[in-house]
Amino acid sequence: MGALPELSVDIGGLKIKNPVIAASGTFGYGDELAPFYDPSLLGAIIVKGLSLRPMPGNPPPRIVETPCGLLNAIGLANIGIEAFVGEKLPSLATIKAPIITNIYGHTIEDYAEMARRIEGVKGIAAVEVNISCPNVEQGGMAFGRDPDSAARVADRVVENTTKPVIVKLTPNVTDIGLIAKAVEAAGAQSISVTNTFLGMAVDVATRRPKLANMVGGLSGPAIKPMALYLVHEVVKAVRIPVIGLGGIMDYHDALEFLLVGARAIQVGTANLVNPKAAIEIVNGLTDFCLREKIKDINEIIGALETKGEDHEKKGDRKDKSKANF
Amino acid sequence: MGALPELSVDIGGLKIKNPVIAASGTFGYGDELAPFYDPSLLGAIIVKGLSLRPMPGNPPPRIVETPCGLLNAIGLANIGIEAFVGEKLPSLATIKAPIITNIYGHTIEDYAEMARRIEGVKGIAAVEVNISCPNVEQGGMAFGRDPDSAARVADRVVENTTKPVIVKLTPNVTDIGLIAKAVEAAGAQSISVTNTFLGMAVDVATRRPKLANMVGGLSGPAIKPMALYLVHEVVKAVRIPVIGLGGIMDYHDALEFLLVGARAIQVGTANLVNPKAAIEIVNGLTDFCLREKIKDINEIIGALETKGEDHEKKGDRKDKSKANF
Amino acid sequence: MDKSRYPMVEEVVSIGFNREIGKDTFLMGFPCVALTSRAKPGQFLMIQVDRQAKDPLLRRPFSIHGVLDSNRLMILYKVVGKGTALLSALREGDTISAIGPLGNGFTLPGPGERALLVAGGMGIAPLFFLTQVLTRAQNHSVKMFLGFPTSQDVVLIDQLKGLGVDLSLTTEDGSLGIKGLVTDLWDQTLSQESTQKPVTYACGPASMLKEIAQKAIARNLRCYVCLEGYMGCGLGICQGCAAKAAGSKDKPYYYVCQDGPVFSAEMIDWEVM
Amino acid sequence: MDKSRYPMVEEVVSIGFNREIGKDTFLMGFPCVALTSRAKPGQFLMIQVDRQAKDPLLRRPFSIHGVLDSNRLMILYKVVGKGTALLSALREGDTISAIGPLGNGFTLPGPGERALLVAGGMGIAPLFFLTQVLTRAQNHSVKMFLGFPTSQDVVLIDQLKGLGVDLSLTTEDGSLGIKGLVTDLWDQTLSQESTQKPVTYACGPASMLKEIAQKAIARNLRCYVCLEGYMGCGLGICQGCAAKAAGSKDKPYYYVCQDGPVFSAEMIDWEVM
Ligand SMILES: Cc1cc2nc3c(=O)[nH]c(=O)nc-3n(C[C@H](O)[C@H](O)[C@H](O)COP(=O)(O)OP(=O)(O)OC[C@H]3O[C@@H](n4cnc5c(N)ncnc54)[C@H](O)[C@@H]3O)c2cc1C
Ligand SMILES: Cc1cc2nc3c(=O)[nH]c(=O)nc-3n(C[C@H](O)[C@H](O)[C@H](O)COP(=O)(O)OP(=O)(O)OC[C@H]3O[C@@H](n4cnc5c(N)ncnc54)[C@H](O)[C@@H]3O)c2cc1C
Ligand SMILES: Cc1cc2nc3c(=O)[nH]c(=O)nc-3n(C[C@H](O)[C@H](O)[C@H](O)COP(=O)(O)O)c2cc1C
Ligand SMILES: Cc1cc2nc3c(=O)[nH]c(=O)nc-3n(C[C@H](O)[C@H](O)[C@H](O)COP(=O)(O)O)c2cc1C
Ligand code: FES
Ligand code: FES
Repeated sequence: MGALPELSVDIGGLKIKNPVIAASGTFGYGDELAPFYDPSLLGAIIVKGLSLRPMPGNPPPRIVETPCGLLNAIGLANIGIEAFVGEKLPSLATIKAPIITNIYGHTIEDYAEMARRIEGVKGIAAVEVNISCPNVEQGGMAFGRDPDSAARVADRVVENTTKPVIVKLTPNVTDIGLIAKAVEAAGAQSISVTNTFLGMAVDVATRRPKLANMVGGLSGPAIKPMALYLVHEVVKAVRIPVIGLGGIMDYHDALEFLLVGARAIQVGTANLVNPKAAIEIVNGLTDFCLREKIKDINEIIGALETKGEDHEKKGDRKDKSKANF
Repeated sequence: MGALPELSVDIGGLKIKNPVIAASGTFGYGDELAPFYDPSLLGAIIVKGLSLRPMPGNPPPRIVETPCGLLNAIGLANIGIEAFVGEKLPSLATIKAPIITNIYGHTIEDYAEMARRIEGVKGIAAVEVNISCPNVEQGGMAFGRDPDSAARVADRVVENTTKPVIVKLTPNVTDIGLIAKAVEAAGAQSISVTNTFLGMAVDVATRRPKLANMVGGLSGPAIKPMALYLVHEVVKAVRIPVIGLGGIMDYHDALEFLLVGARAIQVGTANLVNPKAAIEIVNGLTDFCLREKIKDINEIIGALETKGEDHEKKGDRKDKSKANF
Repeated sequence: MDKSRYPMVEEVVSIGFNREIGKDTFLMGFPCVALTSRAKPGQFLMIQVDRQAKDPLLRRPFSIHGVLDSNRLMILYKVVGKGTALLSALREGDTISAIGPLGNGFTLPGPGERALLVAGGMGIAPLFFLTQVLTRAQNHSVKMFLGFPTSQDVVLIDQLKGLGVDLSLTTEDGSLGIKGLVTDLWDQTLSQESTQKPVTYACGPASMLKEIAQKAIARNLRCYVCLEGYMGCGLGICQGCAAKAAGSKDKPYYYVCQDGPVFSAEMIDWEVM
Repeated sequence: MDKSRYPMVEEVVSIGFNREIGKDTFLMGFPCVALTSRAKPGQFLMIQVDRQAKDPLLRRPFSIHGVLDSNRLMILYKVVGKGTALLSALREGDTISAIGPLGNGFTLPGPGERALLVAGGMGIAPLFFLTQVLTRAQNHSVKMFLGFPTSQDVVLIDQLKGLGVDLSLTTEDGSLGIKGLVTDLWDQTLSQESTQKPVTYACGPASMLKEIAQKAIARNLRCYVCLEGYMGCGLGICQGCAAKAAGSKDKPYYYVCQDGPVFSAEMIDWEVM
């Protein structure tokens, strides 16, 4: 057998030993899946979204299954940053993978304050900023759906921490490239794409929304083609590393995201269905590299072949009037 | 057995005998599925998207299956409005369901010209305007992704025809309510929601996009929760009738859209999988009304129960800072 | 985290039998020492029919229904949707993936204590296992109330009688056993047995649990309910399975998969159930 | 539309047999008079395993492989992905939904004309049916070239011999029959048989069809190819199955499901295949 392939990647100031990261909200506070495998083996772990104060979350039902998808309206329930740092973090010290906190707020100042609270804390390797939350100061539209407010959040977080800042985008926008550029300009070290898609489901028998919150966020295999497209768009738009996610269930899905240019990937919903999903992806990528004689996973990143895919189209390329689909 | 329920609905100047419409691009030029059932039994039929000149469409592969979804980049291949009116339309005369043409263009003037060409044509009951196409005069972003250009298209079509105008929105926007309002103000008689979601897929073995066109539009059950959410948003935003579509496979799915307020529904991808899908939905709705003793399908439309769904949440409603999910 | 509290495993098991024993009601058994040796009444499994399939996407939760010969486990389930329909089509030798045992399980009654078991419909699934354990221990007085909609739905009477449990059967339409609701029968028994302080174990539809819990609280009786909840993971990582906690505690919601599925009646805010 | 050109039906059929006859290669047979009575060689079916399932979403196209006793139809398929894997798991008595017969089918050779059939791998599926028809008609001279990657993949030799067809077998690794490519053998035969003007019928991988078509065109020989294409519907409504037409005609693309799947070699733009 040959030497093990190099799997480490750099996601903007944070070097991780492999490109597989547990996604926020689908991996608990970090060690819940320890009975199944050692979480130290992952590239990094992003814990569930934290806010300044504890949040109760939404009433049930909070989740409903849809075709190949999961619609959730958890309501970002969490114990608050203080309890996390005081009670949970110490018990995560034995985990050898970097712990990344995912933070959210309802005002720009909430985000800045969260960044300050985290700044001094040992054991937190980076900050992922969830900007899919309603901006209460400006009518309740999510921060991440407007380039200006997205940039302002990014700016204030970057200003208040020396830790690497990952901004996590929402897909529910007209032009994700614009948002990505704004966030990059504001100083984010990397961008993760994508959070969940807005959706709802109706119970015909009761004539009620299936989620108590009515609207939820769609994740899982159903969204994979859309997430992949958005990652591709963001990779084209910015120079900072992009972390891809959305519907990744196995190493094969992960490779699709790496090929379009994601520097690393996150595993979300898959953890719920298959508690070993993330580690199986690490192993799958290792085997794939061995099989394909790829020495370094970075050879794969952005290696999508788009040129010469068909001869007859070359001429069309210039013609903007070509209908897309 | 009781009397048959009233299924007819009014979709903005066009009364149709039941709310089930065949969606553009998934029902050919109107009679291809005639070997399976009499298309006259449908509420209406929307033929494949037509342009001023014949369009060859994209090179293959044009379609690829994704989890519970279909990604297509047909490229709006069509024989052009002239050949349609001259060659296809006469043979559709025996169909007793209203024939609706779906039109698209690459400049605002294309749309206006299409409307003029259709205006005098007998046998065309209404016009559905596809605004998911690139606007070549303004950088190639789809008309439907900007309220102004969407409104201008709608305005010019309405100006040039006396037939009812349905504007079909794209879901790939930040705030679909804004686009819907703009289109309503421009004089559209109704709105259909939604066209396909942007997506892509990668063949890991060849490292190429699975579609020759790289990017395609996602349809089918995977998108249903998102389509339902968008329909709900548009119903809240406008007063004109809304026609819902996206992933409807059976009468149960259709009822979800009617409950959130769609006046009628369209069946797209389902026709490809089950050629009898649309007629089975008509029959399913009939049986449902009989079973539930609903005399008129309009009783269902918008009948979603959202009040009192849970006691504890009432207080929260005012609190905009509540995280959604 | 105290890993020993969650000695859960994921196992691909080969089905021993999968029989329809009542209308749309199936009993499935499979050998799995790892699961069987750890299982306690009230705990559950998260089951997936096809590890590759993406639709249905989520695992489905099923109570552990009982053990056979210390290495085989049973589940009892009703076909209500696509996941259970897929399960019901499986034959001997087909495989499923099961994660478990999950959840806390029932707190057993103290020695000599009287236990009233109230099962509505598929609520019998975990209570059968509890009955197995209690009757084997032989130092409790156990009475079971079993309710079904109609005679067609009734299952497991012989097996329960075989365990030697004192059994009262009700059907809503009176087509078998006593006509009426199982909750009424339980209530009457409580009134008659006023000298004793029994502990109640209930599993069934939410409306039934609510009535029992509220009455037990009112009578100041110990009562454990086994709750359902729409579960995303069963593992405590998604926070999907929330149940509102009573009072304004630190913990506004319990998570059924981790804090339950068995709760002491007074822990839950029954107003919103 | 001329409905008589498309006398297609959708039928739920009950599987008679479903046997693995070669590596990952299955032969399935089912009775269906409506389909069998209409079927012509080169036509295909769109098959769905479970009418309720949403994943896989689309039907899968399979050539009609042959008829048995005038009321049973066969398909021959290779397991390459999830749709074919689901198909392979079906047992006698399970049902599938089939739409057909679809497409144009082969134009048969004229009386006395010599037919060369070239099958690469699963390309044998429609050509077996063509062989059935041609050998039954007894007024054609038929020679078949059959190529597989290795001996493990080889199927149907006995059945083809049973039809009395003149057969040449190649494997790429030489593990059975002649070592080499089926196209080379066909090419050599053409060179040797230079006095005759045979008509070629080819089905197999795109690269093989391209080589045969281009050589047949160069030699000015009649040649029919049976194309594949990623199909959304098989019914002519989605325009998914485009194949570039040769020349700059009215019709820039053919639709494999409607205009094909059988095309005369010169109709297709082989440059882009
Ligand atoms: C801890 C626990 C133990 C259970 N034990 C049993 C048991 O022993 N026997 C048994 O028959 N049933 C049991 N259930 C219920 C069982 O999980 C559901 O009936 C099953 O998940 C339905 O799956 P489906 O795909 O057939 O139905 P679906 O088509 O998914 O839905 C049908 C109905 O089932 C409900 N449902 C679907 N998924 C879930 C879920 N993940 N959690 C809860 N409800 C759901 C839906 O709300 C819907 O009303 C238990 C549930 C829980 C939470
Ligand atoms: C007219 C026609 C006749 C055919 N006849 C036969 C036959 O007789 N025997 C046989 O074994 N195969 C035949 N095929 C190919 C067969 O349809 C595919 O192998 C099958 O659809 C793969 O499905 P899957 O779900 O197992 O694979 P997937 O997991 O979907 O994909 C595996 C591979 O199959 C290709 N594929 C998937 N779906 C289609 C589709 N709808 N059309 C074409 N290619 C597809 C994919 O591009 C991929 O490379 C035929 C194809 C066509 C178009
Ligand atoms: C149950 C659940 C909870 C989630 N909670 C969070 C969260 O707290 N913060 C966040 O940024 N994203 C959250 N997400 C979004 C995921 O991290 C991820 O972006 C999304 O699910 C798409 O990836 P997937 O398809 O792999 O799940 C949550 C998703 C799910 C399903
Ligand atoms: C193969 C295919 C072709 C389509 N062609 C058109 C078109 O020409 N014009 C248009 O407005 N929409 C077109 N659509 C979009 C559908 O009409 C519909 O909006 C979309 O597929 C969502 O509905 P569904 O999930 O029911 O398919 C097409 C969709 C598919 C799958
Ligand atoms: S089901 Fe996921 S936390 Fe309970
Ligand atoms: S497969 Fe749909 S048109 Fe041919």
